Amino acid sequence: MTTRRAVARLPLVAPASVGVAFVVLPLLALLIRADWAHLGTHLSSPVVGQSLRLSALTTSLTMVAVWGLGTPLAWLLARSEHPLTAWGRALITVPLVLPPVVGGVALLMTWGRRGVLGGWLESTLGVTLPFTTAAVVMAEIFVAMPFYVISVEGSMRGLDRRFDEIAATLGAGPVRTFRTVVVPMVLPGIAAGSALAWARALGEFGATITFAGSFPGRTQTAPLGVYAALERDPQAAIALSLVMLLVSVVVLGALRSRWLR
Amino acid sequence: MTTRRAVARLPLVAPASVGVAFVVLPLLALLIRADWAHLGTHLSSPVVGQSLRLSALTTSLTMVAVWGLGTPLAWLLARSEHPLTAWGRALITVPLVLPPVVGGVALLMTWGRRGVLGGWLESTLGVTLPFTTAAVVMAEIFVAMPFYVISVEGSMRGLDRRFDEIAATLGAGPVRTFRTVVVPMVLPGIAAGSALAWARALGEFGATITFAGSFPGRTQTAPLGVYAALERDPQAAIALSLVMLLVSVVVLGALRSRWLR
Amino acid sequence: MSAEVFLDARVEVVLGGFRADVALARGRGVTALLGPNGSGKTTVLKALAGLHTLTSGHVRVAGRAWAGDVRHLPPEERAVGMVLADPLLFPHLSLLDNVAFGPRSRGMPRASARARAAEELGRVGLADLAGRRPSEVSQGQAQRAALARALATDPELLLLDEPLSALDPQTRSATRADLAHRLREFPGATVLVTHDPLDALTLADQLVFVEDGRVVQAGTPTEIIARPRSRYVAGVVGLNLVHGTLAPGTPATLALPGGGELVVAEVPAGAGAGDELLATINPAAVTLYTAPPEASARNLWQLDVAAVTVTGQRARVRLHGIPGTDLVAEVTLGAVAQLGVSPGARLWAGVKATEVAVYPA
Amino acid sequence: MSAEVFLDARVEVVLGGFRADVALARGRGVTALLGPNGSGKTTVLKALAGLHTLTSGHVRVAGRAWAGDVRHLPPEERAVGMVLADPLLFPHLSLLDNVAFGPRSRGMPRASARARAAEELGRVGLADLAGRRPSEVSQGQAQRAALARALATDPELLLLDEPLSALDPQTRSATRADLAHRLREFPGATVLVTHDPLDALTLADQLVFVEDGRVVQAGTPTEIIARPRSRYVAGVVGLNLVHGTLAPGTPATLALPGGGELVVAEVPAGAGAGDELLATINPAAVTLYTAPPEASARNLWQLDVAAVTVTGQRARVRLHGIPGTDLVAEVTLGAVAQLGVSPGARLWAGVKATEVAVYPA
Amino acid sequence: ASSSPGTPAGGTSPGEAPRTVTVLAAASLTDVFELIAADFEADHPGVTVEQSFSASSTIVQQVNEGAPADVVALAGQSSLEPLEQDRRATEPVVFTTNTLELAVPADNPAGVGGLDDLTADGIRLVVCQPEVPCGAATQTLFQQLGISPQVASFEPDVRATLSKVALGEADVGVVYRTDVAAAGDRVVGVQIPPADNVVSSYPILAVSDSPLAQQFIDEVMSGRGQQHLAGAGFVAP
Ligand SMILES: Nc1ncnc2c1ncn2[C@@H]1O[C@H](COP(=O)(O)OP(=O)(O)OP(=O)(O)O)[C@@H](O)[C@H]1O
Ligand SMILES: Nc1ncnc2c1ncn2[C@@H]1O[C@H](COP(=O)(O)OP(=O)(O)OP(=O)(O)O)[C@@H](O)[C@H]1O
Ligand SMILES: [Mg+2]
Ligand SMILES: [Mg+2]
Repeated sequence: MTTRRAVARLPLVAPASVGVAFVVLPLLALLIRADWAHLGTHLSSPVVGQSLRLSALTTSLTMVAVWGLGTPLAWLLARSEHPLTAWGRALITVPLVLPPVVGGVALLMTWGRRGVLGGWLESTLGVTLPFTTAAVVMAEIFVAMPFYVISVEGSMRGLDRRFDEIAATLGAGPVRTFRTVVVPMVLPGIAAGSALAWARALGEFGATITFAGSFPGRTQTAPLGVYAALERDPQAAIALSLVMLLVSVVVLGALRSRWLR
Repeated sequence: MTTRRAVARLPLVAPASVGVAFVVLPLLALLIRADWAHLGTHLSSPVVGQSLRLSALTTSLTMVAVWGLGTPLAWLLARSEHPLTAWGRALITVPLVLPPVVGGVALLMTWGRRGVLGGWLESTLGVTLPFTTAAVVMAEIFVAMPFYVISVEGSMRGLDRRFDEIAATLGAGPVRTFRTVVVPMVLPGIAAGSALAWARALGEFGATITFAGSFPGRTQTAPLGVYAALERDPQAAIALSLVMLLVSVVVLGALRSRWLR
Repeated sequence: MSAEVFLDARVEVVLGGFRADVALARGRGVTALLGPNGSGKTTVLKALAGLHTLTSGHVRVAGRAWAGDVRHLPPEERAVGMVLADPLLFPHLSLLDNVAFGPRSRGMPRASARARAAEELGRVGLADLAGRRPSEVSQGQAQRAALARALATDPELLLLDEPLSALDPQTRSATRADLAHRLREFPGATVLVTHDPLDALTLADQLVFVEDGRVVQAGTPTEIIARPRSRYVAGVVGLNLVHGTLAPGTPATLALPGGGELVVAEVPAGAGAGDELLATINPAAVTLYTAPPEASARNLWQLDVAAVTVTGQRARVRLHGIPGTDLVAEVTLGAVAQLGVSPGARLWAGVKATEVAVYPA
Repeated sequence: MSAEVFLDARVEVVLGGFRADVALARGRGVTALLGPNGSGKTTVLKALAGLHTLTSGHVRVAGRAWAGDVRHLPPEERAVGMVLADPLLFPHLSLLDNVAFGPRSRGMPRASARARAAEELGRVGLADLAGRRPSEVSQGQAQRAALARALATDPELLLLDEPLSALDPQTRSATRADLAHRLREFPGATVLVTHDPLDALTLADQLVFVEDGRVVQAGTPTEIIARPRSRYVAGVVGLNLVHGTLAPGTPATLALPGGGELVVAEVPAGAGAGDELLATINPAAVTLYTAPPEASARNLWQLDVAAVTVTGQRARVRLHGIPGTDLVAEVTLGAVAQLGVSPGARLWAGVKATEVAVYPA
Repeated sequence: ASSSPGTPAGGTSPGEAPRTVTVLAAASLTDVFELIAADFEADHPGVTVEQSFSASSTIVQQVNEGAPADVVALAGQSSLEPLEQDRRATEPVVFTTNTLELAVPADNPAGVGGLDDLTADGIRLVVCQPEVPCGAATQTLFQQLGISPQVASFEPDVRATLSKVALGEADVGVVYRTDVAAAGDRVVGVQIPPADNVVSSYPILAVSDSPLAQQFIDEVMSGRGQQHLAGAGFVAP
């Protein structure tokens, strides 16, 4: 009977297996072709440590900003009944499509010294953003925040409105309600959105190299390091990628098992 | 009273506004700096039409593959109670983090002439994948499918199991149930996942350039066209990006209003 | 329960196509708000809480204006407590922190808020479960915690929206006792929305019936049981209600609007032919027969069974066929079997004239 | 309804810590399956449908083996139809296509499947609504469509899991009539899970009571009404049940396990002292007093009110205090007010010996 | 050439003596400029050279948008054109030149031996896209030779071109001589006769008024700098 059952499921299992294989085979190939013998050497190069540290730093700062800005934004989008909300939502989605390099150019046009805001920033505050670690973080926020907002807004829309109302009758204003009721209640959604956004920020390349350049230790994140190494020392690039994969599987796996259903 | 209310909401509205501004300002800067006077000239260049057509073709093929492979995969992941399922899910997430260029390298290592499978493909079937339009589609599938699977699996897990059971008692086997019950019932989730995946495929650059190269009309998609144009004629690149943005806002907007809540 | 007006409100709210306009002027104590589905009960409660903005009207509680022509205090600035059918405890907080949420939000330091919360939980008999998460307690316990939470802010106005309706019958009964006990100690005004006559009769000093956004009858439970003024109100207190015009001549007869008639034993003093009257018939006084009987019942109709419901060994049979009204009869389970009472069956129903109570419309 | 065995099953299923082991051997016709929450009714139904795999046992329907030692037909290969409390109509299909889903899945061409579906919809009175989406019909209509869908595949075994429980009382009654009507025409065997005694009494030929995964009593409705054998069964038919040992001497008295006693008027022929007996008391035969009365009731207890529920003008009062059992009394609403019946009150309850029916345990 | 993360770039703030010099250089200069920067830092105690290597066009875009840089070194004269006049603090000077070379995989499976093989059947040729300097030079080469070989892909930069060859996907690629040298044993170079070859000039200029900018340019032009360049395969102008 079991075999009959298996045959009946084949039209589902076959394409699903192809799908898995399609994604997993290249990862396996990376593993197979990795220069395991010299992995230690590759990873001990200062560039590797430096760029991984910088990636850890910038993606952490990015997540702080994404949480701080994106969570209230998602909440307002989720609860707004204004007809313009749909537009706001569409605008937030756009950076998903923009080629990252163009995103970097757009950031330069905004925050560069001659940019729409950058000139004013420099003349009044004396701050120049391009080529700084701050620029890396900005580029990562720009590409990662849409993933977060779209995903978190979805969970927030699922939150029963009556919880907000009850909190209000108990004396909690909008901010207190947001902080003590909404955020704790949608934590799983926030975790899922954070995973997507963090993954996107960690892999970010195009906007960063354009807006922030590739200065080792200051703006050369792991993907930029991978790119730089790819020419001279592809095995080091692959080793660095494997470390990124490992880190992200661990981080995502931990998140998933703790938060995601 | 309204002003008091507004003040009370400020700690939410302020960061949300910063968040929106952060994403929208660079888009505005692109619009402001665009060379509107010569937009027609920029867009009439054959490269623009060619690369947009190729992007339309490849992302369409990508979506067909993503639907065909990703939907059964999402369903099996959603209903599986096997302990390995969590691992499968984590593996599927990994390409989100891989720098796209490394993804391209991994694809070359798998499907390239010297790749794990590519060598065998070439010697037995005489098929070489790199530098072909097929390679573009494969690269896009590789980066886009995870978004689709993760998103659709979420909606499928929300589907009441009793619908499957009722369908079974009515005589529908697993495949028929999937086709006639599951897929129609999670269409909104499929639409949301498709939007994310399509956007990701449309913006895809790094894996494509690495795995498929850049040949006008064959593998030079819109983002590759943008990148090429950026070298010599940034205004043409921006014009092309604006067209991509417009197309995607229209496509996503149409999807959103039809399908997304 | 003092007699001075403590809650003085007239709330007019427009929601899409629906419009509620309800006035309440009450002292301290419990007011039950009853009405069919969609009649606007929840709307009124939300307006009192500040969750809907008034189109016109006012809300004054304990002499303080909460809402009026230019004023609309947001809910968090009103001394209000609210409990809905769902407990809606915050799932990420322990019962203690749920109850402490209100005091904390109103600025009490953490330690005092928790002490206060522990005290409130004790009052509803949940002292032992203070550390539990909402998912770890039963529904009845959760609802008691929700009540404690609403009361922990010392509200002046307590709003209860069908607080017992989501509980299963046994839990409901126990929770009703706790609620009654706790309400007796509560010094403010309570507005209790309910569908359950027992809640209304056992918990409230005053009943207000709304239909389609308007008050249709208000009074003490005793007044209402004796003289329901609408079909819905009669249904709540378990009686059949008939509206008719006193016909001339004897025996005293009510002409029913649909064309039938109802013979009654006595009419209110001073009623004359042509007066509009209301009449109630206890369902237990309706006798069912399979064939027209030779009996003393002065009123006899041939009717269709529309529906049957059973509680214990007793069935309530809804009958169709008197123009303009349905008649409910209460019979034993034995009779159901013996008479073949099932939807669609055709039966004779008799009511003695002496069993009809008549009063002015 | 032929007498030959049409459905022959013994299903043993283990789910986590729960184990059901239920045998059914029935001809065509309707079997009602009753039992408390969590007793395993749904588990048995799913096992019959093939949605749970048997740990041991077998399922044979119309002489065909559906499940046994080596065989486990998947649900889609069993001639089965299932209706749950939720209609679970496929929301993306019209009622017609919902009903045609089964025939289509079993290979019928589209046109014939739709013709068949239209016919089934007609039989449950929904011919007019065939083109509507499930969201556009009422719950009662949806449930009738679900029934039509289950029957459109000509199942040999129809499984109904509380098919009326999610409907509001009025709709339930109307839908029960449709169900009764449709079941009368259905040639196969039906297993109906229900909590509602009226469903069981009006729809089923045979009642099977399960508790904790085991059959505790089975028989025709008449047998069961007369002699319930467990507290749960007695509750379903609305009676108080007492388990006791016949004491020696007169008047005939049952010694109750908790230490009390119950005087009865007569005992079953042949019963002797020390025999285990069951006794039922109709709740309407229990009289309540605020003070011990000078009355003919041979049984008198002082008890606490645990819960009160009201239907129409009648209240059911659950009383605590006879060791080992609760007593339910049925009184009028007037009596509730007059006696001050509310949870926590202490009252006297009397039962005449002649009102106690006794039979062997 | 590094500093702690977060240090703002720029040596242009007036008043105090600049401590850093920010150099944006074409990717093909990566190895050489790191050596030159080390020399420069050794000679200027307390001064840090910040370097970012990317595509010449990206560099120009960054400088045009006001990114804080001091020195710019590009591959190919044509890369300079989009650099706005008011960004230029000094006139560009050509500090070195580069020539093209054919790169083939280490095992040279197609047996490429010279320019003639580029037009052979079944040869998979990758070149840089015409928009970038090495691509422009390649096009000039083909024009001079009067050939139009089948190209499999126009890569966005030398790096991508080279990696196609290194991974064996392409049989041959046209890249700079210096890139073949930098790639080590992963690829083998096939010389192009000097007569046929195309010479690309590398311009360098200051884009800020920092005194260190000119000093760094001087270092590049110095004998020591030119020696490093020559060591990597570059040819003095
Ligand atoms: N936000 C809204 N927009 C438009 N109409 C609404 C809204 N909320 C409620 N209504 C309508 O107002 C009417 C009154 O609703 P309300 O919830 O107050 O009734 P209710 O008396 O509480 O009924 P129930 O007994 O079912 O709880 C209904 O017709 C409802 O459809
Ligand atoms: N998948 C499962 N895994 C473990 N235990 C289960 C599972 N499904 C049901 N149970 C347990 O089996 C027992 C019987 O459940 P079942 O649903 O059959 O009861 P039921 O008689 O239908 O109850 P109800 O009247 O509430 O519908 C319950 O204790 C339940 O918790
Ligand atoms: Mg309501
Ligand atoms: Mg069940």
